[in-house]
Amino acid sequence: MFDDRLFRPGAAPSPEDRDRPSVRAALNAAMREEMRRDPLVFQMGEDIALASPFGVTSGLAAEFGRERIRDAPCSEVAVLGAAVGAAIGGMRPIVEFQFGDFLSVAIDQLTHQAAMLRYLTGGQVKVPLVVRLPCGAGQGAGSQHSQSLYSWFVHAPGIKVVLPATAMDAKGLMKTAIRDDNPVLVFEHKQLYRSRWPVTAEYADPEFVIPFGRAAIRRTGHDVTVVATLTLLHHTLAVADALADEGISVEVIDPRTLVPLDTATIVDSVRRTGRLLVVDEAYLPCGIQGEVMALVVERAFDALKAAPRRLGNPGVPVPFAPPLEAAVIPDARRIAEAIRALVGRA
Amino acid sequence: MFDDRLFRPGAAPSPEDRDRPSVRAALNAAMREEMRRDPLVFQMGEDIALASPFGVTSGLAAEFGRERIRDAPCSEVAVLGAAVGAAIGGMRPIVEFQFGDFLSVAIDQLTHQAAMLRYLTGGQVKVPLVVRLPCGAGQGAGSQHSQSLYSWFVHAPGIKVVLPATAMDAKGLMKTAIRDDNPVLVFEHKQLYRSRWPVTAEYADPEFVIPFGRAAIRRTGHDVTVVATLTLLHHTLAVADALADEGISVEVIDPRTLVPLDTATIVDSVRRTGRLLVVDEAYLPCGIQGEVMALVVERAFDALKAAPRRLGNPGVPVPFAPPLEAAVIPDARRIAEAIRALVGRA
Amino acid sequence: MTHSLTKADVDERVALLRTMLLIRAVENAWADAYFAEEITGIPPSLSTGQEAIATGACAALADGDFVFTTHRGQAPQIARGLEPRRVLAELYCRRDGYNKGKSYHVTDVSRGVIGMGGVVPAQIPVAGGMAVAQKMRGTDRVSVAFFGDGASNEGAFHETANLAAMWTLPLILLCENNGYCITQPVADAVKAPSIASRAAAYGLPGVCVDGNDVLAVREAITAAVARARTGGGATLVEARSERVAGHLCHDRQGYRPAGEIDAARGRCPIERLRGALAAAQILEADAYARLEAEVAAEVADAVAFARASPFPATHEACEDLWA
Amino acid sequence: MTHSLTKADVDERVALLRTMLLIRAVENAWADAYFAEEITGIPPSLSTGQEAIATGACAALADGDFVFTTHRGQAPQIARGLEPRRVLAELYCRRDGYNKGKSYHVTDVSRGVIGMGGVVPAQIPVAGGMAVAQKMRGTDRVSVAFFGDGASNEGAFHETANLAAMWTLPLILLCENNGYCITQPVADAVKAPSIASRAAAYGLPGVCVDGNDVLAVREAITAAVARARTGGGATLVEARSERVAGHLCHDRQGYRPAGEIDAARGRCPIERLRGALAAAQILEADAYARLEAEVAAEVADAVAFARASPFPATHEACEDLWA
Ligand SMILES: Cc1ncc(C[n+]2csc(CCOP(=O)(O)OP(=O)(O)O)c2C)c(N)n1
Ligand SMILES: Cc1ncc(C[n+]2csc(CCOP(=O)(O)OP(=O)(O)O)c2C)c(N)n1
Ligand SMILES: [Mg+2]
Ligand SMILES: [Mg+2]
Repeated sequence: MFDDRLFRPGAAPSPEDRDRPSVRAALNAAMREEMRRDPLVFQMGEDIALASPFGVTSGLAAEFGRERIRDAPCSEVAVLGAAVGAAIGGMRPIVEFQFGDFLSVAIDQLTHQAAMLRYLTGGQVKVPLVVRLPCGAGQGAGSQHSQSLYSWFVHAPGIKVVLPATAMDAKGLMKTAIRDDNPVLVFEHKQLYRSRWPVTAEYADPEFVIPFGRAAIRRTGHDVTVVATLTLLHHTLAVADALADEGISVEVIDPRTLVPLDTATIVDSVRRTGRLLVVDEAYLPCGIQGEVMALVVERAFDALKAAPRRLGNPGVPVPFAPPLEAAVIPDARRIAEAIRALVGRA
Repeated sequence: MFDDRLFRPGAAPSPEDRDRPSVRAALNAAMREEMRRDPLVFQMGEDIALASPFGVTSGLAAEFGRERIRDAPCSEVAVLGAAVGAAIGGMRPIVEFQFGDFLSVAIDQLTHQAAMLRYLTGGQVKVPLVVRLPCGAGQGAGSQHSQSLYSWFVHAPGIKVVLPATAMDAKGLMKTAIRDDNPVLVFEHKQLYRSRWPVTAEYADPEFVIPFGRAAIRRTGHDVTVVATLTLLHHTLAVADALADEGISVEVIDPRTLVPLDTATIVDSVRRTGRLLVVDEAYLPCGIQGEVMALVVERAFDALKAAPRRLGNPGVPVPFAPPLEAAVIPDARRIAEAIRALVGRA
Repeated sequence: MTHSLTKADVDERVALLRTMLLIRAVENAWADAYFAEEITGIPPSLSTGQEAIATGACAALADGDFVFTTHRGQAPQIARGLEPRRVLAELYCRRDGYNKGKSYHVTDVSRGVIGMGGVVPAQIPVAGGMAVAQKMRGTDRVSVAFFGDGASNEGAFHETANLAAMWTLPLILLCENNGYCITQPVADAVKAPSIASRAAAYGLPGVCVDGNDVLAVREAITAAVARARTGGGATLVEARSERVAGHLCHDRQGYRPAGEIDAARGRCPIERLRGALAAAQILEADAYARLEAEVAAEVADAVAFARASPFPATHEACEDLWA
Repeated sequence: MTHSLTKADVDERVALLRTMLLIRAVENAWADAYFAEEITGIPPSLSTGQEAIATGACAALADGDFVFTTHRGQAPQIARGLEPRRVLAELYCRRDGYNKGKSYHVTDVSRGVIGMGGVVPAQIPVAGGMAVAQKMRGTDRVSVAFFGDGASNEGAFHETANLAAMWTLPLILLCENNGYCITQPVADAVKAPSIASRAAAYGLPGVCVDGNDVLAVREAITAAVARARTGGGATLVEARSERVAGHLCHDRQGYRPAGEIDAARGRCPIERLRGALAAAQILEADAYARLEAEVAAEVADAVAFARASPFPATHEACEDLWA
């Protein structure tokens, strides 16, 4: 289902993939359309013009030129800060980090400047800014190239956080991100870049956008609610299919944006199922998994039939060795086990 | 009880304060003793030698010289990185940030280098490193000088996190931090620096240390367990006194270290009381409060008589204006209300 | 001794003097409020003795240009023409302050002032980004990053200077070298002969100017602005002055050599221009006294305004975060 | 043509040549493993054409000195004498690798090699810190930070160079200028005449050396090391070379001008030293062939060792985090 061969030549699309865009293509299309629509949108990032590492910006420099698709130097603080300043100056910058982990060298510009300047100035400035952060494990890329650090930016105030898991969402959410007047982080899972997904006719409509804060119920069910993101959403859906044969009915919710979070949809679901599992590859301690658990416990305690559960990285760096990497990231087996345990079939 | 006049001349200690050291004095004493004990301990930080902003390092340069108490330039990446390298090279550095918020400019050196190098090298290096981070609101110091960002470092792997709330703990935990062979963050609440606390005879013993990972039950009770940290611990204790008159018996637990966290003590307590409130001034989303809730729900769901609750900053920057600042930080009134609600007396 | 200045030159000099006086008076009022415990929070950071830098620099700017201030930012705010009453109201954390009491990073977008300074070098890259916007939007406007000698040791300075050179940005990197980074003398932390000389590392021009000479500063910034407006790119300007009033105003500066601060006081930029204007018979003692009185009255009014303004309502704590 | 070198000189040159050959062979084996899909993860980053830099630099070092490597870090690992079999085992993510399969940042503390490079400039400040330790502990040992031309635009470089000047650290800032930061030519991002010239911004000496001349590199680093050992402080050395094999080995480098890579290949540092030694009749064709064969055998053995080594056991994923 996924692409764990990111650093290998891509296979030619199979005939049935013709109409199934990849997440990478969807992101590219969203940015292309928005750059056509709005001349204020521009991009900065390392190598985005000539040889975009994961191909997400491929072809954009040819269409929009090197002023609007700016190759940045290895100066992440200056570049992210430049995006903040350009945004205050009326532009709508998009910044790519080659791996989202590298935001670590420039976090102050995000959390203290981009996210706080509007508040600090009593609403005088706005900072429309999209930061694209390739994330996630599964490529053998190691501890500093495989993290999913969105929980940090859910914690810090003033930042929207987007996690697209399909081509439809990648396009619709990216367009909303670009049109949003606030700092928005788009976490793009590297295993999803080349994976392909069915789309509806809307996909081609340049005015098709997906609003933030609306979770998608990817599958309905009545025994357990599983909240899952990015690649693990798809693993969960596969598990849910398999568990149906065991007579376990699983509802699967993709929050799609963590800030704003569609708490209502999740809580409603748990009120119906009485059981919650949260699956994400983020580090567990103070991670998004526990946050969703806490929100549900606060709002639907009376409806709970069992203790909510969570799966994630237990709190170690993502190791390089493939078998070790697999050991720290939730997988189908562990998802199935957790669901079975929730419904008392362990 | 607290010092919200950090930027004003300190009052002379009252007679009854003679034997009640301040948290600042306790931290200073701990560092002095450890620097006497171990010549490898040294410090780097802005202005720590000549005029330490909050006085925590006062007098140390006179005793240990300017090589071991190094005034650093405004170059936080180089300085924190230098601490990592010096630690690998066998030294035991302590780094002060003037306000913990400024760690934002140097996070990569902490989370990706200090915390990961041991792991990445298969255990070949160790990084004994203490980072001192003044934290917390209550001084009218504004959004970029008042945060309590420990939840981020609970999330990121490989970092110990210490929150001393009394002079005893400040001394005992700081000494343990300096002797620990891992990166340790000590979050020092600015309102506690000049507050004074009773101590036992042990305090004066240079071999007195407090192990990490042991929560302190600050007050026993049977109706509600409140987990609280730093200044809010003391507010909670005052509230617990007041609520005792209303017939509500509150158990108050100070975790003291968030990594490692003494989950067992908290869970045991909730198993007895059946109710949990977590109080901390951190931003709530993906904060330590929700993490403690999740840990308890996972382990003691069957024992819960009511939905656990949490108090914290709702997710806005800490405003400068004092009435606004007070509005976003939990206070005694809100703690009391939450406890009453938990026991059904709201 | 008389002079051969045009009326416009004379007016301009008097205006520069007035601006410096106003900066000093506003800042003193702020410090008074702190010492009288009318205000709380981080103590005021004053530009006493450094007023010529912001005054000269902002005199070289026009509408649509932007300045990004530091923690020592009141001087450029006043020099850009912000109203003292709303500046002080903000410093009092009141509802009628420029930022509605939300922060002391006084901002007035309409006058091209973005208040920053919570994190030492953070305004430098942001100013660079404003220059990116000014350039991409086809304007000839410029952006000015104020920063201190201490900040020149931060990575953000290096990266931004380099980016400005790469992208030929209309940016002025204005280093206010006041001799100290809190307690650290600049010579302890900068082993290069000057901060201006760091410009060469980026292929940028760097100039050093006497920061106590308001006309010299105005000249240097005018040249940098002209270069930026005509597509010539960024300039690093180091304006040398001395910090008089301490890092923050409660700082007793026991770490400074005896006599240093008094000597610095003796090089007061206000006194210098006043003396020159008096010597040239442009502004005699009585006219100067009138100017001082005018400024004092304006600031007294501003203080009254700030005091009378209410604190924001508590529900405002959760407003203004999202656009 | 013969020569007038001492036996020691001759031996040293042959040893330098052998080291460069070994680096090239180990790296080629690594790339082969990638192309054969024996290994996964981020594709190998090769130092092809740049072998003289690490070889010359490490020849100037002694026991107790430390080097901090980059993402292009195999050359200094081999040049410091690490065993190819354990280096390759690590690159295969195997249990017998130096880091027990935990990462490709190959480290051998006992030989003074700290593998870094996940985050471009991060090793520079850490190397500075090792120099702090070396100095505070009263040793005369030095620390070497390897970094690229691209990394010289990072704030961490600026801050560390400045700190090294302030504290007179025994640090060598060794910039491997290979002409590119991934797709970005160095001239696009560095508008100063050289990276070495940036040293002046910190009050440090800066030298530029032909990075394809192993003896010149060894000389320049020897001078910097001598200065550092005797308390003279840090030096910035820019070693100029060219990247031949792409940023990572799957990089087809379509963004480079035609002929550039071939021309770079023609300036191969191995070929250069081999040619010089042949011309001076120090190392004739058959001796060279023996050397090559020896190296090939060593690397073949190393590959076999790496292949035979098991992956770490899954429980090891949670080990080695805490000391
Ligand atoms: C990243 C960061 N580090 C440290 C501080 C604390 N700090 C506030 S002002 C200041 C001094 C800066 O010195 P300089 O740039 O020379 O400006 P000056 O105060 O002299 O105007 C420092 C270190 C901060 N605000 N941010
Ligand atoms: C902070 C950070 N930004 C970006 C990257 C991605 N990256 C990896 S290697 C590299 C190129 C660095 O160029 P240079 O320093 O010249 O070294 P070279 O690859 O040429 O040896 C980049 C940008 C990174 N690892 N870390
Ligand atoms: Mg200064
Ligand atoms: Mg390079």
